Amino acid sequence: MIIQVKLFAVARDLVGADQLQVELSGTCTVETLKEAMVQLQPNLAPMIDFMRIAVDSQFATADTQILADSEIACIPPVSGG
Amino acid sequence: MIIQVKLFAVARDLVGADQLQVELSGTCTVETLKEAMVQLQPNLAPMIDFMRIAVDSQFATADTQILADSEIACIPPVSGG
Amino acid sequence: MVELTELPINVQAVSDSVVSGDSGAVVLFLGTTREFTRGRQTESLDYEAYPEMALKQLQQLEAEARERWPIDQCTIIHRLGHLELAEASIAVAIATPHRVDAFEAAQWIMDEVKQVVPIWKKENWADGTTQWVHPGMDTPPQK
Amino acid sequence: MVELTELPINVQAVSDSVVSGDSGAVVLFLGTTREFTRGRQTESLDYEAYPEMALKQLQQLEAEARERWPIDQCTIIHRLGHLELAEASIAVAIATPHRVDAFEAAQWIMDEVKQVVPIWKKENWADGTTQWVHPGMDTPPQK
Repeated sequence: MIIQVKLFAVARDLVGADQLQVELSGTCTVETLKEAMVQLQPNLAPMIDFMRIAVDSQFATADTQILADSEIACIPPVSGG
Repeated sequence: MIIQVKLFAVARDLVGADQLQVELSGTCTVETLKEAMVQLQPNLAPMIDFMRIAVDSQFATADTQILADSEIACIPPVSGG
Repeated sequence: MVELTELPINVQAVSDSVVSGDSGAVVLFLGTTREFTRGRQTESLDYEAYPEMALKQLQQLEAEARERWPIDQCTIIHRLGHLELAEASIAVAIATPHRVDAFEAAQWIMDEVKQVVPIWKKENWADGTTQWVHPGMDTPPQK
Repeated sequence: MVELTELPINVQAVSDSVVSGDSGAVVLFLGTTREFTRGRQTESLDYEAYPEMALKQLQQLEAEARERWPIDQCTIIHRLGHLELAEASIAVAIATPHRVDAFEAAQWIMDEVKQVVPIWKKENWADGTTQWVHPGMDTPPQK
């Protein structure tokens, strides 16, 4: 399946786009998604451990499953307020 | 000496005036002032222990001396804010 | 800055008086007139002060708060006279570089105001009686 | 009530949105743009959000705060886009019957906002560089 990962702030600047298209096969979790993102965009590597993944506007855990119609976003440490 | 004691809130209502004139002789403290006030106005008796006395706009203690030119006020429990 | 006023408290003006590029946080507290107190209905309030002393006490509170916390700006305004429901009796605004200090200082000032500032509230109850509020002391309602 | 806005935050309107005769206390917090952060000078800020999720997270925070404290009214507004010095990036206003609850709830909401709401700040430093702020993570300044 093909997933569009929304990118924000430093992640968007590093990738140079506000989405990253990732192709995944088989059962996919947040962990395998992060690995695929780093393979596509190696400059995300030093930061990927700090990024949280949101699935359908909720923070996901490492083993949250990602489905084809999930809305996925990469959330770097937040600094609002 | 003659002292004008400023009265506020329930104390003013009880006395029916915004000042109470008290005549004191000899060395006078907050404690002797309170006794003299109750003698003049017995209806202050049940409340006098709750009243603080301010001397020149500062809360006084029981043994604070009162001088002829001190500004004296009777301060019932406050409820501003 | 401390002030006693008979006029309604202007929240925007209070906020403007403390906001600047020096601070990162502003805490603004408003004490407002509540309609129900333990089931009794208030129609309005009257506040009275011993003004000279109240101003001195408020100035001392501001000075002590500035010693305890790194305060950029501090405004304390107490309203006097007749207040309708929902009107503010007090505004305390504190600007600090970091928010925890602004919250602590504003709470401390409010706690102190309720102990040491000679200002009194009279409840005008909906049943037509009035009553001075003197915490810890019994004051029967008056006609 | 929660809101994201590109417009300046109107403090009077925020206050009006929570004040009523039901409450006795209002705490209003403003996060404002500070000129100096550890000696470095800020010229302006830009805030960006993942808006759908940010609104959901803010709504969840309001709901959880209402479970924890007896809140009459709650308004949380976060500004997005370009902010000059001294402008407010966030306003949190809480009205409760008693002040301790309003202070606690406002502080808790601010602590949570800084952890779980997907909004990001970019510093536009006075030296011409810009830098996304990602607490705990190194992000070098960019030209």
